[in-house]
Amino acid sequence: ADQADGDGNDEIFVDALDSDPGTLDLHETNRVPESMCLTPVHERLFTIDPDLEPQPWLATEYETNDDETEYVIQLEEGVEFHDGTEFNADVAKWNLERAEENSPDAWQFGTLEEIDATGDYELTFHFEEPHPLFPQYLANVQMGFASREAVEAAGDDYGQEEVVGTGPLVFEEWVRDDEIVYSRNEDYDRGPDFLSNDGPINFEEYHVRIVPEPTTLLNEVTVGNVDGSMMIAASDAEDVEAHDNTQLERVDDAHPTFLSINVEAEPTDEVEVRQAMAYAVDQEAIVNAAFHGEGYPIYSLCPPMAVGGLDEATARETGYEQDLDTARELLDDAGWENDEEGEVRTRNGDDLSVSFFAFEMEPYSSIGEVTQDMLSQVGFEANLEILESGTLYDRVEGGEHNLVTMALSGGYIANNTLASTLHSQNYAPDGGSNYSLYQSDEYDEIIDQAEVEPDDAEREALLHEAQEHILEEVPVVPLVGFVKFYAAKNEISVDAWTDHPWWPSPDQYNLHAVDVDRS
Amino acid sequence: MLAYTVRRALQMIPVMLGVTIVISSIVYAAPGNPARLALGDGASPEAVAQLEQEMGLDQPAHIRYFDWMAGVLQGDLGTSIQSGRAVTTLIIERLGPTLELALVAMALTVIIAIPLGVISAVRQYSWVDNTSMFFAIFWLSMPSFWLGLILIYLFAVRWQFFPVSGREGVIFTFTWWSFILLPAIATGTRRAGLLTRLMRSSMLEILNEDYIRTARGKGIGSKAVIYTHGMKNALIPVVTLIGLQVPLIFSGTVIIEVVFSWPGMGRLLVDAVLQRDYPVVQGTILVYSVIVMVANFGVDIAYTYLDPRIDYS
Amino acid sequence: MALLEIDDLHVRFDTEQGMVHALNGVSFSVERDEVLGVIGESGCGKSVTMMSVMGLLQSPPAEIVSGEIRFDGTDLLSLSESELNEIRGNRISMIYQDPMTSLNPALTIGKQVMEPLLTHTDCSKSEARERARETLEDCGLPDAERLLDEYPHELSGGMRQRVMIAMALITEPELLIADEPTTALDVTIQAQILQLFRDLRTEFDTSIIFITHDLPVVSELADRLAVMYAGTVAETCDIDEFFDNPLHPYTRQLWESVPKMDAEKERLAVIEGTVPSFHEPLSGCPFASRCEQHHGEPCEQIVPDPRGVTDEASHKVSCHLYTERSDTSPPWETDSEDFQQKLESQPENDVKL
Amino acid sequence: MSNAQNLQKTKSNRHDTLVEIQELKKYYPVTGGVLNRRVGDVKAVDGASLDIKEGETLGLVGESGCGKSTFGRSVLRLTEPTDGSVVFDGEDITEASKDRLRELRQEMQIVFQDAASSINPRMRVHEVIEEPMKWLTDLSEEEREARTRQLIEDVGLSVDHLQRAPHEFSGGQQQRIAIARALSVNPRFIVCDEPTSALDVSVQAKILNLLDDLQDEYNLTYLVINHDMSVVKHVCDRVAVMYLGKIVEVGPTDELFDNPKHPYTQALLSSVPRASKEKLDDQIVLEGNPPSPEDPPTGCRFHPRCPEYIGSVCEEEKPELREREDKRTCACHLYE
Amino acid sequence: MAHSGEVDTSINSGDSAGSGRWDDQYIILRRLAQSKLALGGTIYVALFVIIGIIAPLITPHDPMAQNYDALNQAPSLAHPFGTDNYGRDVFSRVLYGTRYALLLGIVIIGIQMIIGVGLGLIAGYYEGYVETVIMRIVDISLSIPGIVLALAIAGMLGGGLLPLIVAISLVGWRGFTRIVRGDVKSVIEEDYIEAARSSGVPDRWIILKHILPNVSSSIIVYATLTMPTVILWSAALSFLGMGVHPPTPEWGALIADGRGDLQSAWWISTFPGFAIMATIIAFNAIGDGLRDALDPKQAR
Ligand SMILES: Nc1ncnc2c1ncn2[C@@H]1O[C@H](COP(=O)(O)OP(=O)(O)OP(=O)(O)O)[C@@H](O)[C@H]1O
Ligand SMILES: Nc1ncnc2c1ncn2[C@@H]1O[C@H](COP(=O)(O)OP(=O)(O)OP(=O)(O)O)[C@@H](O)[C@H]1O
Ligand SMILES: [Mg+2]
Ligand SMILES: [Mg+2]
Repeated sequence: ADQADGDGNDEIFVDALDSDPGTLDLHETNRVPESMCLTPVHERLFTIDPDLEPQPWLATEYETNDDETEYVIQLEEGVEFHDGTEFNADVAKWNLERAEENSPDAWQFGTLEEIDATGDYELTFHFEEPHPLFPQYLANVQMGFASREAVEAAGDDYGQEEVVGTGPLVFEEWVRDDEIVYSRNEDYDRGPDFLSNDGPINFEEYHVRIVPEPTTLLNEVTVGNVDGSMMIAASDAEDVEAHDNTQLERVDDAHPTFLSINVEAEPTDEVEVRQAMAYAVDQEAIVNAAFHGEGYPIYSLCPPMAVGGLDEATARETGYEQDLDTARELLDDAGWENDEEGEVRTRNGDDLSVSFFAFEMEPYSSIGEVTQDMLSQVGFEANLEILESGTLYDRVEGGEHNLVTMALSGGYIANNTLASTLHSQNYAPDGGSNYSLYQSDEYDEIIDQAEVEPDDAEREALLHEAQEHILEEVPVVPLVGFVKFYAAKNEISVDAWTDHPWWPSPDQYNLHAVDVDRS
Repeated sequence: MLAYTVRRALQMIPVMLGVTIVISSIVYAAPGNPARLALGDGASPEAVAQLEQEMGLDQPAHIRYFDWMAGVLQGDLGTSIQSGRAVTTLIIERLGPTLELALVAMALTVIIAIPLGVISAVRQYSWVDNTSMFFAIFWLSMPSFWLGLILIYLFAVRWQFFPVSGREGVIFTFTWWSFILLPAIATGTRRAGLLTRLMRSSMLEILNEDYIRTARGKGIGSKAVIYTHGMKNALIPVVTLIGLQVPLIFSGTVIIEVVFSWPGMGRLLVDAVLQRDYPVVQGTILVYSVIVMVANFGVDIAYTYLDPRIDYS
Repeated sequence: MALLEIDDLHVRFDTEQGMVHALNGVSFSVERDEVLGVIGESGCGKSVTMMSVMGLLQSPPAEIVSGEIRFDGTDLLSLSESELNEIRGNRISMIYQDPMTSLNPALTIGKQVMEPLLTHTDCSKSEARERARETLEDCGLPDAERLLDEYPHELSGGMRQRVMIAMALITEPELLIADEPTTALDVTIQAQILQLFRDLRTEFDTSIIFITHDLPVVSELADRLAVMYAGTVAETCDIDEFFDNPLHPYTRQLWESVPKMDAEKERLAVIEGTVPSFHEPLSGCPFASRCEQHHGEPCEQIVPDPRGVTDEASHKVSCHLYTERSDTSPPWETDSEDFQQKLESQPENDVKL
Repeated sequence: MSNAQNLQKTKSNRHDTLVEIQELKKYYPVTGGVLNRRVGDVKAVDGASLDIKEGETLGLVGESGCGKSTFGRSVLRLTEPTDGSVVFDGEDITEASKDRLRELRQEMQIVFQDAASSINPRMRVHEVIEEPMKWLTDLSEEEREARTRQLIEDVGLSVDHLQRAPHEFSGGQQQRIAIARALSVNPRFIVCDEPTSALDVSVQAKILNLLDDLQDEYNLTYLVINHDMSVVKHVCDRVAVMYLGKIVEVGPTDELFDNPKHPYTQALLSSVPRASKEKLDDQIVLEGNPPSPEDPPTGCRFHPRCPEYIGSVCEEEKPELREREDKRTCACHLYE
Repeated sequence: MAHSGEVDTSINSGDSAGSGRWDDQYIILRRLAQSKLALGGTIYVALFVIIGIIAPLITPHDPMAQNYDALNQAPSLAHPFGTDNYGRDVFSRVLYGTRYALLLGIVIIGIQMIIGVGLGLIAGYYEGYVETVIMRIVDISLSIPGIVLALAIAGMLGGGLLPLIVAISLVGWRGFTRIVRGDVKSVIEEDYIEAARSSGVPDRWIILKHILPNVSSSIIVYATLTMPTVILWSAALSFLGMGVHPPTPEWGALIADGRGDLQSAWWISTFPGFAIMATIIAFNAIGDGLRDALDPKQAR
């Protein structure tokens, strides 16, 4: 990969992923590896600026009616796909309809009634109910645009042999399990204003290597052929940082890990028991033990950086920090007693024992171990089972657990986080992701309302209310927020790539800021 | 001869059928819901049910098997649940690198092991013998993935003689060699250890045969005895031994492909197993089995040419 | 000078179970143009002796402790491997015990038969092939031309043995050692091979050592006999002497125990006891414990001279009965009838192991 | 005679036929072809008939591979005969049920050529000898033990040997153990399949003498298979000669040896070295090798090698084994 | 009667005196002891078994105890093999690993043996379609590369100790079947089987009493030589995340645990790696030694 050097214009930048994408059809997927491979190829109507506000991108401007049930969006003119076809309202409509039909993230269209191409470069969206977050959603790569002609011509091969967008990189080739090759779109000039470089990117080719084995990836990044990667394992971050050849940036991510507590199973159906658990947990210790220090404690499910997240001070105040005595008191009061610290508490001859599942991967298995320890200190007997994910989901859906380690990818938007983890619609035994089996009309109502609340401040208040509600009820115990790592060789200049963590997507580099200078 | 070849080929059919049944049974018996895994978190139960239906997961096992077999007979191994692509295509894309790796590993194994085994046997108890036996046992005992990690660490990270991982370059070019060498060594070393020992003992056995004594009694020099009388006979078991190595080498590539990011079938299989991508698991194992069967077939046929005692007519 | 002289050969094997003293002083000689039959029970050291001559003992475990093997005046034991290679397969050839395993299964008959010729002479391949064909025909193999290109497994046991013989004869050796060449064969085939040996004697003038454990077989062919017992040579004599006037008690008793075709059905004489352990070097006459003429101390404590106690060159025996150590004489020498009687009058309950 | 009177059975008179073998056949399938079908048979025994009289020793001679062992084993139904009948003491054992066969095994035993291989190396000598009694008789453990002690001494070993492992014994001694085992159930009929051919002459003599003694003591009938003519001559009352799966001549030992009728018997006898000063001069040396039993010659099986070949009749007609003029039984067209 | 007179009590000269099976075993042991490698292996394995049993008594630390004050410490007196990412004592974990190696080895090989030997005996003894069916199953199973099958089974079952045992057991029995059947075929040729039949011994007993003991030595040798494979496969599957789960101190899992730290904390995966190697070398040495000892023909 280390080819000719020079002025930086004919360089290759080699990125690395830890698993091969399944498809590069943007409307077929929402997994991280695929998204990472697609973001540089496809542009969207909006992007998120450093203040986390939506900014038009392939759109020029937009209007919405008062209750936010109708959007009229003007499109950029003169944009061409990599295959030379034109980007216009028809193509955009076709793409968005295709996304609504196929995408796993189609829910982001909310109650969309229809899309009208009201002009050559104008789209009108009609919703049944208010959809205030629509522009934010439109910033996701799944809402991007592919050349209709290319999609139709390639048929099933689209996303495998062919990927055609409008973005700064042009898809060239995909060698399975090996690498994906892109070339620079020389004509690109639509980078958002907040970027230092809004023209073509600084290198000639972009390669994404697939390196599944973490150790190998570490070696590749430090001394091998990979120039940079966001896939470095937490345990390797320090090594990268310490290595002479490499640099490492850390950025907090909104992506939370937490414990889901089954509110239906004994004894965790008692709120006191759940609260005692929350008091027993020491988030800092988990960060150290399970994340190699590469994470940050969270006290609400939605960390402060998420849209609608609760600020830390409030969260800590309303919520829980480790306080073993309070935990013990709570349990004592609830009738769960023991003679000595560390012993298992009993009530009417029943042990205070909970079944605790953890995923078989790091950091979850370690979270399990550490938490088990913490719970036992206040008199729980936590029967930890470390399970492979398929088995774990099966058993959790069967409600066999009291406690399970969980994480949520994304998590940037509080509404989503709060809905998917605790809304009764998502009740796990029915196949949803509410693994706390939490069913509260009150909570559901707040979330539903927040979803359609047009006013930003109002909405935020509702979201905060929801978070405080769950801090009281404790169907989950927030644990740790992940940290993103940007690792790169020293010869890569990456000055601005973390300035705006959501550009071009929360999971991606700011490739525009990358400069390769191997001289 | 031809009759034997045909018979031997026909014999593969029931075995092949058996293999498909074994593979399918394992796959169908496995717990976990691939539809769920494919859809990811937050998928609605309806969507899961629908996908299950699309994938035929709601059908009884034997129906699924017959459907699958019907496809297999037409070269269609089904569709990947995760990527939605044809399993046949997925495998074809990765077959090449796996074969490359296996063949190079095999070649290395044979090139190292056979001469070493012969020399060790001929100079039994000499320092050559002792040293090569020491190393044979040493290599034999090393987990290949661990060896792989160590090789990467030493030769790619520490001394940087070779690239760390991946596969690049056109076959047989310098670049290609630089990429394939470490994984091939990691795959082949254990096998080489084994083969050296097997070669040595089979050569020793031959050197103790009466006809070697006869040859020595003719007053032929000892080198000529070994090469004209020993080698031809030693080659016969060697073919078997090499044949026995084939499935082992292919087994070995699976884990090495993961360690070295080699874009082959092993990675496809490992990923598919973890993601419960049934059709891919079924297809990959089937292809591995076909390779093994074809290799064994080749060995049997080669045998008939090598060993005049075998008369298959 | 005799063609081959073996003088007081001692060989032992260092095995896991301890030392095996396989040869404890073997001495005999073969004259030019004579057939020497070597006979003895299984394990008495026949093959080891011949392997020593050929320099084919695997060492370790074998070790030639002492003794000399002189072939045409040169001591074979002092030769280097390459010097030995000049002789074996060329001037001395050997036919091995088992024709089934002694031919290389992977090489054609032709290649194997030609090999000694190509190694020891500088004749061309085609000449060698021609000679091989002739020799095979001489050995009674019709259709030799086709045979040259066949592999050993395609041949029957008798044919393979003929091939072995042809292979040994192709260089027209001065000495041919045949180690039980008929043991593995059927009577009718054995008869064919014996016939062949008789014919070959006239055609090739070569000395033959013919090893067997089958007395009747050797009596068909040999001029002289060497009787081996427990790693020693008990007696060496002309074949006629052997029948008329055997000296060693073992020889005599052996002869009595053989069922004979032309004798009446009768109870067979047996040799009591078993062969002594090979783990200890000899401390007396190896046959002492089983000997009917055993006469005390000298037999048990003094090893009879392996070169033979008598001065007579044509009839040597290794037994104290014929030395001054003996206070008795062998019964048959003084009174042969007496001995016969003694045999016949053996009480029945003695006829046990 | 202290031993096992309770096992004594009523013996029929000497010289009555004990075993009557008729047209016994044993074919082993040969497979081949693309589908590994049965493409032919090794006709190991192909219609052999023989009567064995109570109390006699009948020798069976023939070349290696001619079917002697197969014959012996088929007679005992140790291998299932393909065709033909074996009548033992009036009962057709080829028809016997499994249970009946087991009872019959008490009457018929076998001693093998290779003593070492006929004794399970993992068993003690006493277990070896006791085993048939355990399965074939109702003797109690004590009775079995007593009989074992008796037997071991009968065959010339000592009770000290009972606790030892087989590999501690010499070939001759192992053969004695095997004989003791065969005798343990007090059989009437024993097939001895080359009982001495793995042994040295001096040991062979002892075993032959032992068999002889035991015959008298236990009133045994022997079928002695052997390829060594001199041994057969020495121990047998009558001799049967087998060639390629068929009996070609049967007769009393002396008559057959003095005046063989069948050309094959003649050749066989003349091939045997005499162990005397006179060398064989009138030897009949047969040409060629015995043909394969897979594809035996037509007519008389011996005709391709026969020195007395008398024309197409030999090739076309199978000679019958029957009594000829001078009371001699042979199968040859010469005597038609 | 006549035979009572003289009895020959001498024992064949070639053989050493002594009594039977113990004598055999003595010879085998002596042969084993003579091969230094095999002796070393035996001593190692003996130690290994003892350590496995008494691990709790001799390990300086609780193998599962995390200590956040002593993360990734290099080998020292307190922690002879250093500590891992969670401050656990690598030495204790490696010692405890012997338990898992033993457990896996014994259980898996035990299961393989029960299935494999049973089928092998049946296939070898009964000809005809029983044999054909069994051997076809073996052929089929042999056509699927072992670890590929094991990986699929273990992975699809979700990983963990039990699936690992199931997977490797289901894959490995075929070796026993092949070996045993081959041996049975040759034992059956021996005349003592025929002799047993003519002694009226029922088939079942012939198999158990006459055949099994005579094929047992190759079973033992094969089992010993299978041990390395079982250890390697468990390690490999654990490494791929389809075997024993991380906190369990199984050697393969330990290597997997420390693989990312080869540069910064080499001791985490290096010591378990050496433990695997040493154990495999030991078992190979014993296996070879046993094979040579049990089969003098091979002893060269
Ligand atoms: N390689 C060896 N290791 C140990 N002992 C051996 C070896 N070869 C031969 N012997 C011993 O040497 C003695 C003589 O053996 P040899 O083969 O010469 O006997 P033989 O007379 O040829 O017997 P046979 O008639 O059975 O061929 C035997 O006691 C045998 O045990
Ligand atoms: N189990 C078997 N399967 C196939 N063929 C067999 C089998 N047993 C014997 N034969 C064949 O049957 C023929 C007769 O064999 P058998 O063992 O009865 O001969 P034999 O006269 O006892 O020979 P020997 O004197 O060598 O013991 C031979 O050609 C042999 O190859
Ligand atoms: Mg010999
Ligand atoms: Mg036989």
